[in-house]
Amino acid sequence: MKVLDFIVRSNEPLNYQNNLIKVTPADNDTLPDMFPGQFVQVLVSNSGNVFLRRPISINFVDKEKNEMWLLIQRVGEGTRKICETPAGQLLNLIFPLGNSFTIPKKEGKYLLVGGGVGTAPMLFLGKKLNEKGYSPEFLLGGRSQRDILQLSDFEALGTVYCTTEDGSLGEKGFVTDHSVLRNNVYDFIYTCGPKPMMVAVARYARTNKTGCEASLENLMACGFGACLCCIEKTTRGNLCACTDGPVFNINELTWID
Amino acid sequence: MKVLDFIVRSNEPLNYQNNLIKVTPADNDTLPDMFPGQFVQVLVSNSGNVFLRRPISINFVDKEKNEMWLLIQRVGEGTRKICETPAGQLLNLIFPLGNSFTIPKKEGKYLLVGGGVGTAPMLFLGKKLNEKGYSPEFLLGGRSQRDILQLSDFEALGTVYCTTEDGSLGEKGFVTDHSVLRNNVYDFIYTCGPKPMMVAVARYARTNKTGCEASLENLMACGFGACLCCIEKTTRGNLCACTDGPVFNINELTWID
Amino acid sequence: MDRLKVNIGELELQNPVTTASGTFGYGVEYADFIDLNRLGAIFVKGTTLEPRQGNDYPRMAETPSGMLNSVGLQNKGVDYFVEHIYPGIKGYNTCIIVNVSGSTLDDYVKCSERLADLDKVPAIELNISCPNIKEGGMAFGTSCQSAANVTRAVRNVYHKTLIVKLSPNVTDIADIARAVEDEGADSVSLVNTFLGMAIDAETRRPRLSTVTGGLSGPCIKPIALRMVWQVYNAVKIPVIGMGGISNAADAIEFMLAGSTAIQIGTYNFIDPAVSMKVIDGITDYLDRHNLKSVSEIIGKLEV
Amino acid sequence: MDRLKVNIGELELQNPVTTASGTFGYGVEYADFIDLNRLGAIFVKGTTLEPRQGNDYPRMAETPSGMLNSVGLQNKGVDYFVEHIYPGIKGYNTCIIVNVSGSTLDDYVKCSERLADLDKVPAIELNISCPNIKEGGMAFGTSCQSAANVTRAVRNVYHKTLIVKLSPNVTDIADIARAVEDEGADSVSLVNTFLGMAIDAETRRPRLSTVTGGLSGPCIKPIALRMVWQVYNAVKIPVIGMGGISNAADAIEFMLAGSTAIQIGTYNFIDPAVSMKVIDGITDYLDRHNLKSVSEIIGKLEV
Ligand SMILES: Cc1cc2nc3c(=O)[nH]c(=O)nc-3n(C[C@H](O)[C@H](O)[C@H](O)COP(=O)(O)OP(=O)(O)OC[C@H]3O[C@@H](n4cnc5c(N)ncnc54)[C@H](O)[C@@H]3O)c2cc1C
Ligand SMILES: Cc1cc2nc3c(=O)[nH]c(=O)nc-3n(C[C@H](O)[C@H](O)[C@H](O)COP(=O)(O)OP(=O)(O)OC[C@H]3O[C@@H](n4cnc5c(N)ncnc54)[C@H](O)[C@@H]3O)c2cc1C
Ligand SMILES: Cc1cc2nc3c(=O)[nH]c(=O)nc-3n(C[C@H](O)[C@H](O)[C@H](O)COP(=O)(O)O)c2cc1C
Ligand SMILES: Cc1cc2nc3c(=O)[nH]c(=O)nc-3n(C[C@H](O)[C@H](O)[C@H](O)COP(=O)(O)O)c2cc1C
Ligand code: FES
Ligand code: FES
Repeated sequence: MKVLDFIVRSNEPLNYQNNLIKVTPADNDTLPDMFPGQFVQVLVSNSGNVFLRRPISINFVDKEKNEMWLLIQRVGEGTRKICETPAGQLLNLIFPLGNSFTIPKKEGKYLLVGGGVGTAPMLFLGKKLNEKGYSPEFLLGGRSQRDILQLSDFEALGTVYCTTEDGSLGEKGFVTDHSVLRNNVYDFIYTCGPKPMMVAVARYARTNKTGCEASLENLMACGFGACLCCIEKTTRGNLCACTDGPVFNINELTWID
Repeated sequence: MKVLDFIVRSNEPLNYQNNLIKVTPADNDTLPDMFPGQFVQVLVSNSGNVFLRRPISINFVDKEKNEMWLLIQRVGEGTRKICETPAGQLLNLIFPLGNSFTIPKKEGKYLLVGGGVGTAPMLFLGKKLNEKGYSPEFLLGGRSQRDILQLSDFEALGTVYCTTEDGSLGEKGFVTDHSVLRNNVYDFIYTCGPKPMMVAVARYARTNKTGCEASLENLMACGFGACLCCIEKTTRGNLCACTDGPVFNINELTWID
Repeated sequence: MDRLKVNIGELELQNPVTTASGTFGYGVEYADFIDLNRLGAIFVKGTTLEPRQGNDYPRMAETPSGMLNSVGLQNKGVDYFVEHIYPGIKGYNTCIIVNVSGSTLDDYVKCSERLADLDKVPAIELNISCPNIKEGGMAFGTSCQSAANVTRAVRNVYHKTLIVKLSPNVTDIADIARAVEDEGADSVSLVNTFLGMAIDAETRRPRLSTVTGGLSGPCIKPIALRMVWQVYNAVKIPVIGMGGISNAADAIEFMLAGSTAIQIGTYNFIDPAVSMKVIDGITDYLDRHNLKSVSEIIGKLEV
Repeated sequence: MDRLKVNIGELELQNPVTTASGTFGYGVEYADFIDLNRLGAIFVKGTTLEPRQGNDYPRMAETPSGMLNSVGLQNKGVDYFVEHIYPGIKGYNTCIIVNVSGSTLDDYVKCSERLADLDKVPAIELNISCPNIKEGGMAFGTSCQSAANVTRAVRNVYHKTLIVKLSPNVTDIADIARAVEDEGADSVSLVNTFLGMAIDAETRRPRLSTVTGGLSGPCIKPIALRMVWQVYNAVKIPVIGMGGISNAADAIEFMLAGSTAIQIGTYNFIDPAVSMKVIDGITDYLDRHNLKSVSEIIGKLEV
């Protein structure tokens, strides 16, 4: 873990509410090893209303360019102000934080399910699985076509299935309605997105006796285990979503039922 | 008085610590009549540490271009953040605020004395006197040559005398050391700048029985007479520097002695 | 617009949005910025029996998300108010409520009596919580006994709507609220400023001439909101809530916590038109949530 | 570096910069960010006699320039601390001070006794001011009587340096400070969090599972500073000041107001290295002002 200034290399709006920000260490330090599921804590220094840092997943790490990608959805003042940071300016980050998704030891049928901006860590995870020589499949959901982000990046890593609530892309409905879930048996499922979606995915996994990890977005103050604000009630007691998580095996979670 | 968004048309650093910002109403409204000595209250929306607005003098009004000029010295977080506002972005201002310098009814020998960023309102005042057909003289002081701001603008309006503490421009010393004060008798003196400078100027004026107005920079919360925080102890009791001032006749002020 | 109406004692306010004493002058200071007649009420400047010069400069220090002030009730006294200010403002089409301050019990009583005669002042707010004067002021608001005493004394001579403004600088504000309710106050308003302090590390001197001053602004909102909730659960009279309100969401939070009306103070300095935005925002909230009137939010926190 | 040394009871701290309980875990959480051995002391997490699960999620709400928490003293109990945590941290080259919390007087006494045996814990901080637990906690800190009782009871069994941490949720904090001084406390630390509340206007629900929580961060600084000043003027024992410190200037303000040492809490979350910057900033201040040691700033406010 480190606190470090990053330079914003580029900051592109992907649609009406999401930006992709690519950053590199301001001091040209080489990025350390980072793992899918880990996140950063972003300092929001250009707002009078934001006090705490904002947790944002590591969307992708481009080793060659020494760049880290952050995919951000503007939901409030904090994310809006982060998205207002122009190329050339600094972002102060604490990173890398949290545990990470379990990378399986051998090839298998792996499904990565992301909803909305919850697809963010899935790109990095897909890349890692792909690098291992596996063929991950992606199931991405959104309200409408424009809410499905980084589609071509995902397609470069494996088969992609989509659902949209209005049917404008892929199958109409929620991710858990997609036919791919009925027609396949997976060895492991990874998921990140809105709570109701993760609950549905987790239930599907449990019903099908499929192993499953979910990445949680609990409210955080510190992000590195010091405040005990982000706790998740688990079968092992109250755990910190920022250090024991954000990735949890669904068998430990109490909110599935 | 109005609360209005302005667009920053240009924002140029004049030296290591001063910026000249030219703004125009975002809604293209025509600027109302404004008078030298009046000021605006600038909202600082891009800082986590600044809560109150910051009072800044009207440096100049360019009627043709419908532009108002603000000359700002970066002394703390508020002025620094204002100076970081790039062209094209908005600044929210309450304006015009305060009373103004008295414009004499007839031609005479008028001296406008400014120190540091206290020269800001003097440019606008000089312009008004010049428009009246008078020939104002300016006495500008700074630590060094680079601290004398907008020199050519002043020179376009009348004779300019300078003092610098290091002698790099004009006479060496403080404004009140300048020979022009020994060799002339003025009909009226206007002054704005650091308190010690204004005290010295006011004493000179009083000794020479010259009328004199000073523009004060008391700490302000509202800027429009609602909070009673900015009071100045005067011969007429506690007056608000923001509405009864910022310009006061030195005969009313108690801090000269 | 009936859906915004609220009642405080015998008063009917056209809406719950009012402006806090000492931050809104006599209203006229804001006439350029807003339509004063749209306000639920205006709580005018703290008024004392005798004229007061207030404290020395500096009277203000900026703090994180707030400010300290030590104005010290500068005002020209109640006689001046009655003779010179009241005539100019009595035509407003909103309630003018005078904030009555004092150093002695007698001050409060005499000042209130003088205001009782004014037709267009349907209520007074008894300020027993000003931290910025040497004698009286906050001292009256920090014990149940003295708060009760001054309320009783004023209640005896003042028969219109009596609002008592509470100090947050106490261990149990609900206790004080009950004490003034028992003496016949028609409403309590809270909170006044928190006693605070600021120092200039470089000069080693206090930033205020009075060393300590009153803290206000968004920084105090969480504490103020908690106190409103505690007082709402302790008394039957309507509560007027304030402390750091800067937008409609803040106002609605105070109403959910039990405020029948709210006051906006310091934020008027940042945005002189904030009160109008809050009124519009409350209407918008009622629309979005399909609520008929503000009575469906007041005290309706779901715990 | 001797110019930074300060004394609290029998303790000598290498510098006045320490970290606040509940915001700094057991120190290890910050080992990646800073050299823990440079700190004046580490006040570790609130420790209770029995293990505590703490309160339900959500336990946190952001507020203007601050935050509310209702962690509720989640910890594994004093036995676990002694057996499993202490061995791992006793090697630090800084003072480890344990924050002792409880629901009953007996809890405090037993917990303190257990800690008395630990060589490398030269002091405890008695937390009689936690607003986030149902029983005990803050209640002990809001009356002179109960504050005195718990101090006396612990003083009887604990003979090393005893620091009592005061609650700011009181009318007169100086009174409480005097009461615990009279019972033999070696030092008082202040302030703990302010009882506050946050509401989500859209859902109409409290943002914390516990409805109310403790407010901390820069927003409380002006009030905390005032309290430190009042307590410094009321007692003879050293005062440890805190509340919203986020940089060296803040720390110096607290020292000018009378703090012998300071604690940094919430701001560690924003900048995990802030404590190091504060140490460096104090040295720099001494240099710029030609001061020999921090004793030339402590309580040296020029009023
Ligand atoms: C481990 C982790 C990884 C995350 N990764 C990403 C990411 O890659 N991209 C992304 O856009 N967002 C991500 N988030 C969510 C992001 O942190 C929140 O959207 C952000 O903190 C909201 O801040 P704000 O100031 O914009 O909104 P606020 O004004 O604070 O809140 C707006 C709304 O967002 C909700 N919210 C606030 N904080 C959080 C939070 N921590 N988690 C969930 N909801 C919150 C609020 O309850 C409110 O409804 C992640 C969160 C966590 C915990
Ligand atoms: C009527 C009026 C007109 C002004 N015109 C101009 C102008 O045209 N250009 C310009 O650059 N500045 C002007 N000032 C001063 C300017 O308002 C302050 O420099 C500014 O408010 C400081 O804010 P800050 O956040 O940068 O500094 P802070 O961090 O708030 O303070 C930095 C230093 O500046 C001092 N300071 C803070 N506020 C004021 C204030 N209101 N007046 C004087 N000193 C202050 C502080 O005591 C401190 O020493 C004017 C002030 C007034 C009252
Ligand atoms: C500059 C200033 C002057 C004030 N004067 C008074 C006053 O005269 N009487 C009073 O009861 N309250 C006074 N107050 C307190 C406010 O009415 C209000 O209770 C407090 O500021 C909290 O609300 P806010 O956070 O919205 O400002 C004053 C506040 C400020 C900032
Ligand atoms: C998340 C959190 C947990 C805390 N836990 C404790 C605790 O266990 N014991 C205690 O005495 N104080 C606790 N506190 C209070 C702090 O130690 C400190 O008194 C307070 O936060 C004010 O300082 P600050 O503004 O620098 O944070 C906690 C504060 C926070 C924010
Ligand atoms: S966010 Fe602080 S412990 Fe997890
Ligand atoms: S700054 Fe508010 S009255 Fe002058």
